[in-house]
Amino acid sequence: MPLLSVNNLKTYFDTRAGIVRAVDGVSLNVEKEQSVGIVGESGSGKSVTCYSLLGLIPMPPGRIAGGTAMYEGTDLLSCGEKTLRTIRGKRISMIFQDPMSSLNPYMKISKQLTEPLEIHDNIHGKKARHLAIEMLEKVGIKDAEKRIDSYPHEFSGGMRQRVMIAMALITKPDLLIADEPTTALDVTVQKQVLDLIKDMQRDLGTAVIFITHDLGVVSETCDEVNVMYAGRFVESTTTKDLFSNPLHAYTRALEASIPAMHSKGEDLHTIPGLPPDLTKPLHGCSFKPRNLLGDASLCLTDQQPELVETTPGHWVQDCPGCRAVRKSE
Amino acid sequence: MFKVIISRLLQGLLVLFVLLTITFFIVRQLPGSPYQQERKIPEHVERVLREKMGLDKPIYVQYGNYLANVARGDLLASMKRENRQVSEIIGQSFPVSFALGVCAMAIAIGVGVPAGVIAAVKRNSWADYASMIGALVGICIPTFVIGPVLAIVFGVHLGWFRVAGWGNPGDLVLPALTLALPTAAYIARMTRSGMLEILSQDFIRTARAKGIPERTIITRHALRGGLVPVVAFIGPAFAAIISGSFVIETIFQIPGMGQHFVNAPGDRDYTLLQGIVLLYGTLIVAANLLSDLLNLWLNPRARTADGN
Amino acid sequence: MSIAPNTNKTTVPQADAPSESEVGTSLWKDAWIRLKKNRIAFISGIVVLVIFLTCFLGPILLPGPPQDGADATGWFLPDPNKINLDNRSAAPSISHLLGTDHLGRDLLSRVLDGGQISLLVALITTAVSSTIGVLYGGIAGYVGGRTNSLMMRSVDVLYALPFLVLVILFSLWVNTYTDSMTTWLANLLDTERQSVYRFTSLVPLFIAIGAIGWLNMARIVQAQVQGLRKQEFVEAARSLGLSNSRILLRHILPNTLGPVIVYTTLTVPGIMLFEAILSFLGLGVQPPNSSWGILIKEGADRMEVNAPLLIYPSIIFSLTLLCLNFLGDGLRDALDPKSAKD
Amino acid sequence: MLKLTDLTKHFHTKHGIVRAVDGVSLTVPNGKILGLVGESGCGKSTLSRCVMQLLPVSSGSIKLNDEELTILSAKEVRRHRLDFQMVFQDPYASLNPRMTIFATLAEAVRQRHGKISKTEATQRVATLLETVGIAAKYMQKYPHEFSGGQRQRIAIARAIAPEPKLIIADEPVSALDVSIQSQILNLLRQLQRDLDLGMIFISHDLGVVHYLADNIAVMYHGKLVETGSADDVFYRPTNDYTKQLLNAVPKIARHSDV
Repeated sequence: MPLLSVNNLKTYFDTRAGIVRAVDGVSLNVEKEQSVGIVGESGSGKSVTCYSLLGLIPMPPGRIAGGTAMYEGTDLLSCGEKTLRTIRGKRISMIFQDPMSSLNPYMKISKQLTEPLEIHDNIHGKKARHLAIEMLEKVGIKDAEKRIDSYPHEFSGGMRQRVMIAMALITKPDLLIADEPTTALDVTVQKQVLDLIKDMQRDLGTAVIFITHDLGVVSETCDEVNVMYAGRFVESTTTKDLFSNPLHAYTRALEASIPAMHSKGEDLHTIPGLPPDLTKPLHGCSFKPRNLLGDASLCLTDQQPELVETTPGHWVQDCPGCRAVRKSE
Repeated sequence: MFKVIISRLLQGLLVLFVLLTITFFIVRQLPGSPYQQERKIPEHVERVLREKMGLDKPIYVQYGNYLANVARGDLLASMKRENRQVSEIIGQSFPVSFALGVCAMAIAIGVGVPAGVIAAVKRNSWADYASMIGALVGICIPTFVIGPVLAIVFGVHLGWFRVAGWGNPGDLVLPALTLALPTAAYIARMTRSGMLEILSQDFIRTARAKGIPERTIITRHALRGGLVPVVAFIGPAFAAIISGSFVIETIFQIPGMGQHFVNAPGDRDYTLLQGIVLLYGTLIVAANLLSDLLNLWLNPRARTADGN
Repeated sequence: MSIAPNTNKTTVPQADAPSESEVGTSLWKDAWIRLKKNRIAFISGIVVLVIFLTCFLGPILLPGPPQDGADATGWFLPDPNKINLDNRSAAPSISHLLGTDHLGRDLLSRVLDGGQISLLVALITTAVSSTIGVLYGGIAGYVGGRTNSLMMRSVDVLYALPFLVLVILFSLWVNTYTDSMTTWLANLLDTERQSVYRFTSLVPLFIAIGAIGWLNMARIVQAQVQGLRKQEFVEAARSLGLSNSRILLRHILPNTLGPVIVYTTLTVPGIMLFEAILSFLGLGVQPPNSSWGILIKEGADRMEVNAPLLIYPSIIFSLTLLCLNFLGDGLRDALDPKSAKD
Repeated sequence: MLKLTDLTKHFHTKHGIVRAVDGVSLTVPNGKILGLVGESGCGKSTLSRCVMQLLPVSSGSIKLNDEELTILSAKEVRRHRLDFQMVFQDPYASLNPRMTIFATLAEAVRQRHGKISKTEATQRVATLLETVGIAAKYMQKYPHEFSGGQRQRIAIARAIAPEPKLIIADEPVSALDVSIQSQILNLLRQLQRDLDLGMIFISHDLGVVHYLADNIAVMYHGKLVETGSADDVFYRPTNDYTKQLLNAVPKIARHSDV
């Protein structure tokens, strides 16, 4: 049985311009100790998906329009704030993109670190502090005993993200949701943080959901990947498969537009146009107008393509136009 | 930290010096003198008086003498009220104004901060609208309207308090309430926008993701940051309340500083006026310092920014 | 021009159309659309305009009856200062829509007359202080460095002075020159002293409040300009070798205008309140001029005998202030760059 | 050709002297792209602003086609700035929100060509917009009506408007999504070729730099630690820091390139 099983999640936002279907029917399984990636461009709905699971969507304007998310027999989407609070930060933790703004600048690190212990595990005082210092050392902060009484602004960006990770993992959760954890960091620091998450995952047996726009990050960290476009998954498979055998035109286009995958002087592939306006209901394939690597003329226009399993474990949206491969001249 | 306090104190001294200088020269630019009022004093008497007060000397000498006296802590004698020291006059009336100000400030904070917090937390609810409309009304109706109205309703019609006078604690209620209202309104608005700003920050989302109950998030994570702008306002507001209380003192006939302040410029009572200005200046400097210290205490980033 | 036409085989990848229409919507237009949608702010704006027009145009469009108007009926506004001891504290009637005061003066005329002064003082002083503040803050922010810190430190020092005290002293001081100015102006315009005095007597107030009221504006503009100076589009303008004055006028000041407008709108009610307090204390507007502050004071003195004397001026005064605040809040929401961004 | 010799820029701060740029020597031949790599705070932005003459240098020389720029008078500096133009990182901050696209671009054109008639300006702006792939009919629109990628195109149009000899692109794609990134990179490469521009391309992403640049310079703590041809630096790094940077580039990039 999967650790977390999301089925047909729909999250809508009621805005002045109309209903924004930010997440529109997303299903996802996370096994114990597995790391799953969600890749997509900004506005594709990848963060909203994860925020919905933990009830972090501001409501209104947001609302869960449908679906279930089963975690150990509890539906996270309907269980209510009180139950959710016992799961958030205890069984499922989250780290965020910008470690500067995600830590409370008015509180000492020590207080922020021990807070989850106090709330969820009823551990207070010296014992909590001791555990916090231990955790800081684990995430590679030297002089943890001294530095624990610092404020967030006294740390560098990479160190702050380490503190965030320590805070998220201090209750030994089953699942860690990492929302673009390295986007705000320098490349060398990014590498260190990704390695740290991998190490911690191995040590603690935590499953991880990785949200990122960077296929490179996915290739380094995830077992399975879901490619998200316009609020839906267009392709889900193992990381290896995604790079060796990408089926959907969007996935192929993303890979083809990475500079490092081209030799010098060669034109990069570009995806024309912009993602669809999510306030307008979509009829048919959402990628049709931007599809250059498939055959746009074959894209569905009357119904939204469903995900189908082509080979065991490799799911792709069943749109003939997006699955077609344009012959290069 | 210590360094910050020292530098603020030095700056405060500079402010007081500038203030005293401006006042000293402006006051002496005003037409007339302490002795040329309704009742004409014989010329030779005036000359004697002037000599006694040192007004016959060149203005820069007067200025130097006055500064020297102030530095010794002597505010000299009133020019208008014979045989009364300025410090004595202030010493009698200032505690009254101060008590009124402290009460008003306590009410303003006690009403304004909770109202602002509730409005921010329950954004767009009826509680939000009610407190914000209340705040706007508080800002827009002048105290000299609210004062008399309160006096009529609670004093005349209900008979709960005396309409005017000073002596027992009950006399403090209506004036303090009147004085507090606009400040409470400002504080409520500031608290609301400060809290809204903080509640939209990423670290609040982090706190929610940690499973912290909403009430704890507000009290422990948001309030501190949300109050930073309010704290910056409280110092100057306190000074403004005290130096602005003479309107209320006039309405409720309270024997505070107000009467002297209103009369001294007309009387050309140079020393008294200077003394009052100096007192208000000191008050403002002290209040600003208090604000700074509170801010340092609340805001760790300010601490390191200034501290090293 | 030297940019070669695209003879290359590779075609430029085309960007998509931003939106259907070809004419752009400037941020100002955007803000205006948003302001119109904000019903409270929009109505407040209209109310302010109506009050303003009534105060200034009412007495012109509806002049009083020629002479001996005591018995005249119909729509007109009597002279606000015409004392009629036979008609003291009258109840509202056709000829005195809001009744009369203890000296038999028409209350409506007095409210409108007082409104002229109150609004005039508020507008002129706001204009004076805003101009000083924008210039001072703009220069400090743009020049930067030591000049900036020196200029802003002196603002800090001035800020710590007791505002009310200084305004009072200052206006007393300037007052001493009012007489000579009145005479000079009256000679120049060849009119009666009395009619000139109506305005010259306000000058001390304008200068006093205006001279000290610019501090906040200077701070706001300085912070804005300093922030903008580091923006990439200003660096781009510098890269083009534009002159400093052009960068300031074309690139920086237009971007500070939003906060300036908002703050100006919110300053007007503050100054009106201040003027009222001064007048209440007998230190502001001097008789025979009247202002809302003076009317309210007169009303407060007599409120147990003749409540309307307090109620009407208070209502219109508070309504004006309330609407100006609503308008300012609405402008803030409409012009806020955060919400304007995408 | 741009030649920097021993360029140094120090800042005096409360905590002492910060050597933001510390003895950097570089050449950028005409029509070539130099990739400048380093982490945030390594001094690459300061370096670019020194070259742009936006910051005065502490010591060293900047020569453009054998003309020494550091000794010019303020007036001459302003004229010479036109020879360098810059494309910035944040497409949301780099365009004046109160000016139409036409006003922004016409200003840039007029800086080079003096007072030209409105029709001529319109003509030139239209050509510029088409060069960067934006339909000329949108020139009366404001920046906030365009997407991030489109704004970056407009910013590029502004940069080429005064017909510069050298363009400094300071992380021009790091704020953009992958699919938009490739559009901008293609556009930059093509313009550089068509207009025979010199270019300094600043980025923290070695993968991108390697793809685009002819030569790569690696900067660390204000100093250049390695320079060389793009392939040399990318495949045969000698410096430890360069190796560390390379190691941090995600693997797909690395193995798929072989």
